[in-house]
Amino acid sequence: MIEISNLQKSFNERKILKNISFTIDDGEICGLVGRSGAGKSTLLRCINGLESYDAGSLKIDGFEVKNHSEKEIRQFRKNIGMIFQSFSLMERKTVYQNVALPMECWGYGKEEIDKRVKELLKIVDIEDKIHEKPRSLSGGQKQRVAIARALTLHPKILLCDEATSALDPKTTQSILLLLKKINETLGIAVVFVTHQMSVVRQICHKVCILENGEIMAKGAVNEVFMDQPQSLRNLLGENEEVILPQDGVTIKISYSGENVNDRLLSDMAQKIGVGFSLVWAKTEKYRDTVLGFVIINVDKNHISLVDKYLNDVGARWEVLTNE
Amino acid sequence: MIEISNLQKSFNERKILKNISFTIDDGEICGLVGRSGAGKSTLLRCINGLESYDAGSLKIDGFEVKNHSEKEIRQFRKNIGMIFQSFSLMERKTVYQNVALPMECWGYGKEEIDKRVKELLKIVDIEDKIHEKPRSLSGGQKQRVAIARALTLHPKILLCDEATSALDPKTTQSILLLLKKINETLGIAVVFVTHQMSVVRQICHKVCILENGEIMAKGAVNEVFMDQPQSLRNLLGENEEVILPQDGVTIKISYSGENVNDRLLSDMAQKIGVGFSLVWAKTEKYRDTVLGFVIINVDKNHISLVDKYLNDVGARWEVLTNE
Amino acid sequence: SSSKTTTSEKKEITVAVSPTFKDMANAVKKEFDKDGYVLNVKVFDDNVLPNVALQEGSVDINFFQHGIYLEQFNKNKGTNLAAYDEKGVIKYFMGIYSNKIKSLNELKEGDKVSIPNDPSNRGRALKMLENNGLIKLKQGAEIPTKLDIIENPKKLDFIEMDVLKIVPSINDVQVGCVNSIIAVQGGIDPKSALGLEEDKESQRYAIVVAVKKEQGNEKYAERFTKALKTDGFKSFLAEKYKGAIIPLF
Amino acid sequence: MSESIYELIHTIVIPEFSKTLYMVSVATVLSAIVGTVLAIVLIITHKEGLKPNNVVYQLLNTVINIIRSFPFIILIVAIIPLTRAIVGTSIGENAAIIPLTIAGAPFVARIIESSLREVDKELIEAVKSFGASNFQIIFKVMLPEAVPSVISGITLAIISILGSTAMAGVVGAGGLGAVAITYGYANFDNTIMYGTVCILIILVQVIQSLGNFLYKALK
Amino acid sequence: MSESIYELIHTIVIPEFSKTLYMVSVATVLSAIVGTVLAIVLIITHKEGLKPNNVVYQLLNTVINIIRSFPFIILIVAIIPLTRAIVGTSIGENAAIIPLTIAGAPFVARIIESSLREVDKELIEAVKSFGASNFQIIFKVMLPEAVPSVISGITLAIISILGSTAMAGVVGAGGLGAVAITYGYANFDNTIMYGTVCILIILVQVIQSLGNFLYKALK
Ligand SMILES: Nc1ncnc2c1ncn2[C@@H]1O[C@H](COP(=O)(O)OP(=O)(O)OP(=O)(O)O)[C@@H](O)[C@H]1O
Ligand SMILES: Nc1ncnc2c1ncn2[C@@H]1O[C@H](COP(=O)(O)OP(=O)(O)OP(=O)(O)O)[C@@H](O)[C@H]1O
Ligand SMILES: [Mg+2]
Ligand SMILES: [Mg+2]
Repeated sequence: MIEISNLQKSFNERKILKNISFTIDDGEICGLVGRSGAGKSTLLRCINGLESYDAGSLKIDGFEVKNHSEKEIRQFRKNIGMIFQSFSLMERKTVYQNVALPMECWGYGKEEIDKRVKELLKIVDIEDKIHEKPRSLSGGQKQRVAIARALTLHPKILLCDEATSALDPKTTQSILLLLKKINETLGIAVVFVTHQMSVVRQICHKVCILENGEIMAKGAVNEVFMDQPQSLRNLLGENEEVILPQDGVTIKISYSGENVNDRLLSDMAQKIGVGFSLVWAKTEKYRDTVLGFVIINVDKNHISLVDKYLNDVGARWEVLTNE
Repeated sequence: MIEISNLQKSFNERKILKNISFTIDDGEICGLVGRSGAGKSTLLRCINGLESYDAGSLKIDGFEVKNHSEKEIRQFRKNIGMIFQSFSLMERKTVYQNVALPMECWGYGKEEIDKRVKELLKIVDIEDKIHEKPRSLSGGQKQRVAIARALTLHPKILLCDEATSALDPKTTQSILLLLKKINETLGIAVVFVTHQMSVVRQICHKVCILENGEIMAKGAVNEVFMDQPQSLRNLLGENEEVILPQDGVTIKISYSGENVNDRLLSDMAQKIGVGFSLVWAKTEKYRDTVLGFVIINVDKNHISLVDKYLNDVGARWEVLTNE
Repeated sequence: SSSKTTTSEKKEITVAVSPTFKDMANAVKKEFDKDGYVLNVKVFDDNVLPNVALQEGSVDINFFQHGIYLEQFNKNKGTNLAAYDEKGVIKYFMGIYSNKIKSLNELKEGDKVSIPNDPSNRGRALKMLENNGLIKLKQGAEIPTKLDIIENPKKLDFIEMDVLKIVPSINDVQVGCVNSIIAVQGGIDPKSALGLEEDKESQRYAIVVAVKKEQGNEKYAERFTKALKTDGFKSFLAEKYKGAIIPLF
Repeated sequence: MSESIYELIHTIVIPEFSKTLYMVSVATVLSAIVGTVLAIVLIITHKEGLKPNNVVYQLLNTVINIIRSFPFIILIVAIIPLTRAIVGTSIGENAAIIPLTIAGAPFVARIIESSLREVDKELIEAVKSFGASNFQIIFKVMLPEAVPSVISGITLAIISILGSTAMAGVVGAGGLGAVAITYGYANFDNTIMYGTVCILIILVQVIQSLGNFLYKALK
Repeated sequence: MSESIYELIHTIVIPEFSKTLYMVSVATVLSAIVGTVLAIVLIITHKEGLKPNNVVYQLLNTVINIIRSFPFIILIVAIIPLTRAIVGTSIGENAAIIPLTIAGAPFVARIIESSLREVDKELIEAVKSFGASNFQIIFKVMLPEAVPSVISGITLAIISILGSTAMAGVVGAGGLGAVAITYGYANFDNTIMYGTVCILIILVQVIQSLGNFLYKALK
């Protein structure tokens, strides 16, 4: 469990983290998103004590990171895996040696290391480069090595700093599935910094949005994405601006997992006899639910009928207007 | 114009690029996608002559990259901007100096440099870090500096190697808009290596899919995405596996820009009286069109009616089955 | 301080010396520096370059070598240097010293003997060892080296080293061969030698003032020699070198 | 000779100290210039360099090694004709600067070569990608990036040159090191010997601190 | 002296060559060990190091500078008591190894220190992040990453030590450099002087090639 309260951190008098407070339980995957320079990497580095903090408290399983001896910190770091934004591999060692390093440092036996390293390299699908040096790896291959390295010691907490940014969708997919599996079977906590919202939706239980060093929103992923707080909109921008038709009335109907299979649309056409055209639609799968919306266009004179119908069936809907 | 034909390249006897052939016209933005290690970065490096090639031809505006004097190559590179996957900034220079470097190398005047650098730093929104060194920048900030540096010399061709991978959605958005604007107003050609399909959809005219050093698919973006060739599916994986309902028949109807506003669904409900439930829906905006699909579920005994109706209106559809 | 082509008369004279002789040169400076003359003492930490400097005209005279070395140098380097006064002005002697034994008879087989590694001191040391019956040298070696030893009955182990290092490392050998100047400067009483060089040998190695031939510098050499050959200098030697240096005037 | 410490300081230490400073600074500047040029040529012509040329590389490499093989005193003697051609004499401070430079330059060259070799390959490629010339790559990128390690290398070189000036005493160049040897060591005078060494220690400490300060400022 | 080249080679060159090899190799190994330890302590205790300790750092820094300030010949004399305490005598090859090591170690220390300082900070953090101890960070990460520049630094050091043996030879340790000086230079015998220098050149070339080879193999 990671408990952060009122954490503060400055670089050269400039406050980078301001009053950060949140908690991540064991077995939870928490997405940490925010604009470039918001302080995500810095926060992550505070969590495993690579960066000190000026004020506030940061406890891992009740262990206050700041005030401990070096030896305790080492032991504590053993349980925290971190995947760095810049990979940080040893240039002069092979892929195998890079991944083996943490286990060597903790004095595991040769055979045990060999087994674990090969297993991990297989999982991240980079077995064929096992004896290459980082210099001759592609960006994504380096990132996979870094991922493997972070997992060697079976960490209880995993800190991922844009761990899939250099990976293609399919590889990303398999890494996420891997993390999800580890999370579910071993109950490890994961903090996942990322700019890919699809990643957040797919594996995170909850999400924190960081803006200029402050947490502006936090909560269960589907709730935050449904609520679309200002901070989220600031982050996403007007991602896919829908061009609304000039004529008629445009209506956005949201649905979530429970009612997605309802015959809402066909019922509307059949029961109240209102025709509609589909303007836009989107369904998104979350870790364990499905959310989505459709945007339809109906004739102006049908609007009151539609209004009554949608309210009667209890749908979540709104009328969209240009600007 | 970039003309590549039968390009081949090996590292230590291993073929990395095999028979690559494609053309990018002036004013075109070409997405280059493929799995990690497919050879995208290598291809990009061949284009501006950082990497030699073993066989085949690579011409930029009729200029065969391979056989030219160093001086010609320099002149030629002046017109090619490149954004590197690993940023590659000078550690000992400030942001300003890093961005100014290309212009200094080409002997521009101090004032001209100052104007251009400040303009670019403003565009990539990193003015406040102008006198910082890379060491104290976040990942995304470094990437933005690299983007600014690649644009200083007003290149005619821009090679981007995962140029937005470390950026949040909104910043990505603004960078893409910038590139689009440059592309449209100055007619520069862009080769954009990326793993973010949304980026490809948003700014690319065409796309090449690289698989193990071979081009497996190429063409206009919307066509490739509609056709979903095997190589694209290999790349995307089963991104969002739809859980199909057990009962009834599940049908996927694709639509494109032209027919998205048609009242296909409500007509179906009203004219042939078939009710349906919505399983999944997705609309995606491309550079200049909108594509999408809906997946609906109808009762088994209605299938022949639906079949006839959809064929009559000329819809693009298919029946989905589990597995 | 170039001596070539002087129109007005030159009054500033440079003498090249090695470290051993610099104090002596400085001691006569007062005597030399009269009538507007000035003596510059240039110290060379070496025995070759003072002659090179004299030959190339960078100095006017030098004062550090004996006639035999000068001859040898001329022969090997093709220089045309000459002693101003071939008899020399001072001499000193080579001796065998020890902190461990009282007599040369105590020398045992395989004992270590340190000898200087510069040619003239080495040659003198070897000749002295021959003279004291410890070794036998090849006939006719003007300046002998270790290679000229033909008999070494006690199988003495000769260690060549910088003449200056012989005194500090005297405890690491059975006996050391060193000249009286170095010995006295290093704190060894020159008269405590267990064996000495023949006096006529010492005489052969008298120190001379050297000039380059036919440059008209003899007058400076003469002036310098005159400054040396004074009673004041004699008492300076007696006080400072405690009998290690014997004036030849 | 140690009768009057005051006189000693006045007549020996101060002038010899300034001679040392003079020799070390001129020789350092010259060595740094020559050494840097050599290092750059080595880096450029190296097999993986900007303009590979094995003949030039091997030649230079060998010449540098040959010079570095000479015991310093023999180097001094061996290059007397050169020294005389340049400064007109083979003795004195100015004459000492020539062998000091010739011995120092290859040292500096090796140090800068090894610093330049460590500059990130990818960075060099990035700079190539916008058409920088080899000259610019060296002077605007590699050297500035390597500056801290170049500085600590040059600090090392200055101290080595200072060490060599002690030997420059053989050409009558004087200087503190020579005083320590000729007045101290050769005269068995410990006061002078350790006294001058103390001054050298202070000098080295100053050079090192300056080097560290620059290193920090530029890192 | 040059009457019989054969005899000369047999009685002087070969034994002196092996003396040189012996002195250089032992002194190099010792300097490398001592120098590496010193460098590590410097790096660890440095203000931005793994375990900052300004007292230790400054102390060590000063001691290194003091040693580096001694003209080599004076160093030899100054540490005679130490040399005698360690090897029982102040003359001969074994005795020369002590000053050679004492002069070589600070040189190696500075070179390794500067190589270690260049190791990527982010990499060190990554290694810290999985709980490596300071010892492991140094030996498993910093040193291996810095190995190529350490090797070219040690090559530099070996050649410097070889240069110093020439001087050590003058004070009684023998070796090729001493032969070049005492039998060649001081005896006006150019054959011996340049002959032995040629052997030294070959030796340096071999050392350098070995260094380059290792550098390439490990880069
Ligand atoms: N060592 C440092 N010295 C000074 N400022 C720093 C330092 N490290 C980071 N910063 C500043 O702190 C802020 C937060 O940096 P951080 O790396 O945490 O951002 P981030 O949220 O990870 O951004 P990105 O998504 O771009 O990686 C940035 O403005 C950055 O410039
Ligand atoms: N210098 C090199 N030596 C040997 N092999 C190399 C070298 N550079 C790249 N490769 C190999 O070539 C292949 C293609 O590399 P490249 O960097 O082009 O991939 P990529 O498509 O850019 O991948 P990513 O998306 O992960 O960046 C990889 O398998 C890589 O290991
Ligand atoms: Mg970051
Ligand atoms: Mg790549």
